[in-house]
Amino acid sequence: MNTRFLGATKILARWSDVSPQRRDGLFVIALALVCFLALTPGLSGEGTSIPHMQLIGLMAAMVVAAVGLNLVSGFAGLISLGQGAMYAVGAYVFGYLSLKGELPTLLAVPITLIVCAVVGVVVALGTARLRGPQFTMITLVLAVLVHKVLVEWPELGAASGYPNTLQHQTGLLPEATVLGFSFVPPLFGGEFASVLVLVLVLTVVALVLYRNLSLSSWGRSLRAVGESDMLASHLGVHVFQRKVAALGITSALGGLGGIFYALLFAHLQPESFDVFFSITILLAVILGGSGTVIGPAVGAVIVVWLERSEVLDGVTELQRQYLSDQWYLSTPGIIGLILIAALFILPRGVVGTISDFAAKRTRRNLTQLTAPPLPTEPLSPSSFLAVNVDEAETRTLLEVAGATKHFGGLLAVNRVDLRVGPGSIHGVIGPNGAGKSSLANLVSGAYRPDSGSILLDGVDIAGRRPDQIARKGLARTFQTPQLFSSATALENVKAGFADTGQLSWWRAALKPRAQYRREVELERMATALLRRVGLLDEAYVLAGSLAYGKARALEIARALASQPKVLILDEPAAGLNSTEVMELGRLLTDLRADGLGMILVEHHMDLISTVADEVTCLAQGTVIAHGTASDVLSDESVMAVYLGAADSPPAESLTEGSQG
Amino acid sequence: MSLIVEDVSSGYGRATVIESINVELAPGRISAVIGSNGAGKSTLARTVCGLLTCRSGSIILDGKPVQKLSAAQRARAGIVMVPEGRRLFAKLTVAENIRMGSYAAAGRGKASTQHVETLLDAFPIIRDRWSQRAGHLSGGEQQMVALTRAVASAPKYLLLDEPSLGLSPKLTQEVFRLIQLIADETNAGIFLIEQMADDALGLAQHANVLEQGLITISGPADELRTSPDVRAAYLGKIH
Amino acid sequence: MEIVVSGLAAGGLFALVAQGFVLTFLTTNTLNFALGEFMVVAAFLALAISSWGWLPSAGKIVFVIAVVGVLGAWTYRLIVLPFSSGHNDTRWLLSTVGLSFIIINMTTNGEGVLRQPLNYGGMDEVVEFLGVRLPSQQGLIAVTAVLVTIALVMVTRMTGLGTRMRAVSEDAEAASLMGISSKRIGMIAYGLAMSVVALAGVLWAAEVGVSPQLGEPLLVGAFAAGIIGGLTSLWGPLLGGGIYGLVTAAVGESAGVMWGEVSGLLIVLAVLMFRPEGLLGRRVDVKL
Amino acid sequence: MHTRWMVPTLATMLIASACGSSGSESSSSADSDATIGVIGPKTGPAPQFYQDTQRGIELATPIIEERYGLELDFVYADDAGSPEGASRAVQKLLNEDDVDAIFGPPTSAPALQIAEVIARSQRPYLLVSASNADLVPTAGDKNFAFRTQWAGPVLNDVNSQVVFSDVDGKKPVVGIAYAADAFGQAAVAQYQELGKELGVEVVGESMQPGATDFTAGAKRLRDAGVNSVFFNFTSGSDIATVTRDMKVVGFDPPRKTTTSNVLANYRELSKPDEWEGLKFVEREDLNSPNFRKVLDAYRSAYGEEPQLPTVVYNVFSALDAYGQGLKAGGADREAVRDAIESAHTVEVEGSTYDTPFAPGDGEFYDADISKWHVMGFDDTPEGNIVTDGTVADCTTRGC
Repeated sequence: MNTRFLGATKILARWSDVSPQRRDGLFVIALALVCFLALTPGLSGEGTSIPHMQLIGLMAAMVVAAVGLNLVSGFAGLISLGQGAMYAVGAYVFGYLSLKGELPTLLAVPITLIVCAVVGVVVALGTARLRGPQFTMITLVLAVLVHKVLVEWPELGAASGYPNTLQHQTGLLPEATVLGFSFVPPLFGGEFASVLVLVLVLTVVALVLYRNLSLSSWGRSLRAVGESDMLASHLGVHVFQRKVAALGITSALGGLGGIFYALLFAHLQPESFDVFFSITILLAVILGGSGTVIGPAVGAVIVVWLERSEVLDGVTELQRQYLSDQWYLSTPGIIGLILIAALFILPRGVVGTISDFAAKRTRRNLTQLTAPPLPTEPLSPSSFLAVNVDEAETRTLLEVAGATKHFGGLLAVNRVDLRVGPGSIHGVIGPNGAGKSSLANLVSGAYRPDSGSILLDGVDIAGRRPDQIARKGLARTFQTPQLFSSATALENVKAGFADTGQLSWWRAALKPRAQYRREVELERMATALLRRVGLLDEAYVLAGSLAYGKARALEIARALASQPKVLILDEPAAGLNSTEVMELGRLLTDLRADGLGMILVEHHMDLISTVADEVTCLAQGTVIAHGTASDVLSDESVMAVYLGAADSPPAESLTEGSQG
Repeated sequence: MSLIVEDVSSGYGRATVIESINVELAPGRISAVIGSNGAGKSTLARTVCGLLTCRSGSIILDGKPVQKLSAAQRARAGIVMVPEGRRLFAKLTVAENIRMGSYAAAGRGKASTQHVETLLDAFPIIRDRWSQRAGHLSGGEQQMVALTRAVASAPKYLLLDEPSLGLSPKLTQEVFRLIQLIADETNAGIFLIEQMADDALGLAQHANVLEQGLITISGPADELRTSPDVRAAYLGKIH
Repeated sequence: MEIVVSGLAAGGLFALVAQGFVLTFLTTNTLNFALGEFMVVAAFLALAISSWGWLPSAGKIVFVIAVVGVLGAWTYRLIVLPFSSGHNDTRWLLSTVGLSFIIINMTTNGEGVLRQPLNYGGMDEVVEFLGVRLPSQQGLIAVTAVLVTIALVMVTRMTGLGTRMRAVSEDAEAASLMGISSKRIGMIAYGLAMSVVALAGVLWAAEVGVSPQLGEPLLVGAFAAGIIGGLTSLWGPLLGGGIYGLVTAAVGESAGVMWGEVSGLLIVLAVLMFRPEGLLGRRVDVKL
Repeated sequence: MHTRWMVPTLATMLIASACGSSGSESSSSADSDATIGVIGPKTGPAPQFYQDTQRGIELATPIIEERYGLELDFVYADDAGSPEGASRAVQKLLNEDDVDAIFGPPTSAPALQIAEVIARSQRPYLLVSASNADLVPTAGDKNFAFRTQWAGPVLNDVNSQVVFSDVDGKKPVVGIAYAADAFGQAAVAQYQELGKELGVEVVGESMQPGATDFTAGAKRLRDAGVNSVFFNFTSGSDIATVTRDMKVVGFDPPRKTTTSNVLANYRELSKPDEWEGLKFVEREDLNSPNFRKVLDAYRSAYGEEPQLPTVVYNVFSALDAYGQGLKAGGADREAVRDAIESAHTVEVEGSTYDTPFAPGDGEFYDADISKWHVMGFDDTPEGNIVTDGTVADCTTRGC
């Protein structure tokens, strides 16, 4: 058994030894090779090869549409049933431009892509705030609308298709021409269907750009959005803008698929682009591995092959022979069955499942083999912490004054003052429902305060969005660690860097030299951070399989990656065993030494009293005690709210609603 | 006849919050589980009533192991919990909320209705709110309705998770009076899971102190009341 | 006047089908995208048993409703429940779409697409109502929609089952502490919902004939009715169906049938964008 | 528990892909004179066209083979009623099966997708069902397409003489209820042109094929004062929807005309009072002895009435024409084409048609439709077909 995987291990190992540039180079070469092999049967141009060429072409079209959809539905978690509609728009716009507009292909293609992107952006502006079913429904309705328009719009030939002899004196679109050389579609025997070359070249380009995009910080930001909008914005991502951009790119790629279709068949019938088609694209994504980088491409190839080849006809025949000649499933039904089956058996899709499997089998070897050249000298803290230690004492990093927040009738945070200096830890304690987390959320921007001011390094951040605040130098962890469980620890840390929120999509896609250097730097810094929190050996372990304590450490590492001035830790010790708590304490004191200011929301009194310089105790949203740990913990009123002695402070309680 | 929790471990996701907990409860008795929050009190409660699955160990209700049953099944079997924060159905009326409780009463309905009557007589305020939406009640009233709802389920054993949460001391006393009444009326055993140690210890006969997911102290309530260790459990040992 | 009456009458059908969406969304936060196909199943079942002379038409319809209801319950148990873990999990959407493919395809292969007349459950007279001519079947369906809605509201308000359903929809965990299994309630909700859909399917099939395409054209309208009215309100479908029926009828008559349908879709878009919870729905606020 | 039944299903599929049996039933044998490819919607929205084309072929082939001493092979391919299906099927027929002639596809969307491909393949292309007018160039020299069903131009004459003819002495207001598909849309465009020529007002109302509500459309026609309405649909069930809703809104114009597509799945879904006064015009008298012979053969072979009698009949004429061509031209497809074009007579079960085609004319039926027949249904629940007489009769003395 294991010997079989040794091979895989070696390959994986080698693969990750290769330098990024060469890795991407190899990827391109591999793609080109595959494409060439795919074309060979048709080089002769014999009529018998036409079905094959059409198959290849359709696969290419589905591949680009599917990888595009993956950005939104796989990474950002917005399930769209509208990709088929974008495909149709692309096909018709391109067809119209090249027949009616008589534009050369080199011009028609980019214009079409832009049109599709614009449509996508417009849709996004209206819908990106929606989540879950609502978003899906809207895309579904849009798909139905587009289909209706295509069936009825006379200018586009309506149901007679575009073009049709009746209106346009021809049933075929003009052949694509680039620089005077014209490309033949795979329709008539006797001639090599040269348009396939054009299609596959564009496919390779699209795939390379898509891959760069999804492996970059930009791609990470989409994954973050998929995890939760809140997490993403705390990582400095402007969620709305990101969703809009993503939908634009998705639509453009969908449109590219449509362009391929027009190039291949030179005639468009609205019936080809119904909702069923949209769903097959989604199926391709899920079957291949929604959220994996290359999975959707694989899924697309499989789905098209299933639909076009006679395999499913074979299945149908088998049913009719052995099950029932009347009640049986043919292609569409079997597709539906596969869809459900895939959800049950391959929840992560073909590629996702395989890679999980491989990762499990080869993790140990990987961590030894593929750890990149780690910085031998321990990276000096200040190189990734923004605070400059020597001038630290002089100023206040975070100053909360009179912060107040109501929920309905409930006063969650009541005129709270709080101050954090550089290189200091401010503990926040208090019984359940005292408003500790609410306070943390006010500071990090998750809630807007009703009143009061919050100054971060002198700048008022009260009421700003979390991503704005994050960029100003505030990072936080969450009560339950929010990690990308299917990504490695290293990837998780990388997601923490400011690039996630700031790298532009086109830079990510084109990936200039500088970007390679930046990636290397990120890798270096991420590794250093992992070492700092003691996770170096787990660098290539999937975050999902980390022990709880380590997961928390990882989240702290990710928070540090954004080079914060202030770090908010929300119950970091919860669920940790005593030794883990000790380690946590050590880490916090180290960070303090680096000049980092921290708010430590915690129940674990031992931890508080060991590390906190100042402690504030909240009850019913109000500050009831403030001072050094020992002062606060021996304060009568504090004891009262914890132990419930008779003379606890008058707490406003007859408010409606519950705080559960 | 007793509810036995036999070295139970449980937690969320990959986190183990409580480990090898052993507690026992006899009918008609009140046993307090105290400890600062984050110590794992709610986790214990949710594990016993079935909202969380036991990682290991067993829960034995009157001789029958129930750790495999779902929360709903356990409720019908007689393990009833009043969750943290009451969790009334805000859009349902007080009456409907209490009727909801009675669905779990299964065969034991008769007795429970009488008990409910007694509670309502003792705390007429609930009757006054009878047909109002539970969402419009104050915290204290909600807690009382929640307790009544639990009694309507004819519990053999009752788990109360932080009944004093968010209540003023005065109201807390009220609620605890109600709990006492329930203990006397229905011969149910009560796990009183509380942060307010002094109040809880005043009510309970027996108590356990939960610290970092472990039971560190266990004994008669009045002994624990005076013990310094209890204070340490809350505010740390370092003074 | 004529437009109003006929529009509302047409809306009645959509309202009835849309109840299938609302009932499941209320209790389980999921939708059955194979709704139209459950109409198809009901219609073919009705056709299959039309030869049972010993059973009066009413009996046959009840039988169909019961059987389809059971199918609905198990649909929830088998392909919805496993794919609706938590708020961000929308895989149920895909599994039910898959189911609809399977049903359409299997019925098409088995029975063909040609419409087959259903010889009971229908009335083919034309009635005058407020001086407007209506097919009595359409009127019947509209009335049924109203009655069913009232009945459902009564059930949820008055009966224990209803209280349970509302409780589960509000806080499934707390409900489980009252000994109520949200799984079973979910199955009941789906059963109920698909029964309503089955009723709509039989009544409509009696008017237009049985075919695998029976549900498809209605789905968009039903969708619209549910979304416009609000998927979290039992009264929603009536309002939504009414509005959708009116608008499509009015626009359809003044600008052409196709534009009628388009206008309906545009309303849905508008509602989804500016009031996703629908006109009568309550906002489901996002928690941290 | 679910995976338990999922796994076997997937397993079956894998097995299937292993043995990957073919989808289209081929019966090519070496010693046949010609292989004819037949494309049609075996599955999909309008299977009746596939079925009756196939059955017509089964009935006509032995006759034709015997008549011309030929042996014909047929390869059937399913286009599933979709453009993709068609473009896949036609490539298979043209390239893998290397067929000598092609039948169909009978429905518009697939036909439109591949019309150009077939036209350029230089093989006789036989159309046996009403498809929209200029779907394929049946005009122009050296066209390979031959249509034995009336289409566009002919339809215009039907209209000018029947639909557009005066209603009680005055120019009519013509209403067209048509399917929102290529067939309907193309037709309605022609009607509107013709309307301009004749100075007749034409109102068009579309309906999605398979839709179940036409009340709005019916009202619009009614309110436009239409008194001569024409139904242009591919399936009778759609016409049933239209006539039902016309009854609902109390719209009963003096003249209701349609095509023989009404015979498919209409009467099952309608009531006598809905088809009262409904007429359809066909070249053939469906009650004529030779047409009856075809129908009887069909009935005895398949134990039911054909959904599309005219399609069956047209297969006979198409095959006869092709048979002649093949006999003359042999393996040379171009020669076959020429022979078909210059065929003197085509015979169908006793009735003969002289010089059906000519250079530049691939249409079997000529434009003079005075000899065509007007038919309707009697008021029995079965709605038996009654022939009112030829168009000429009707225009002179009215029917």
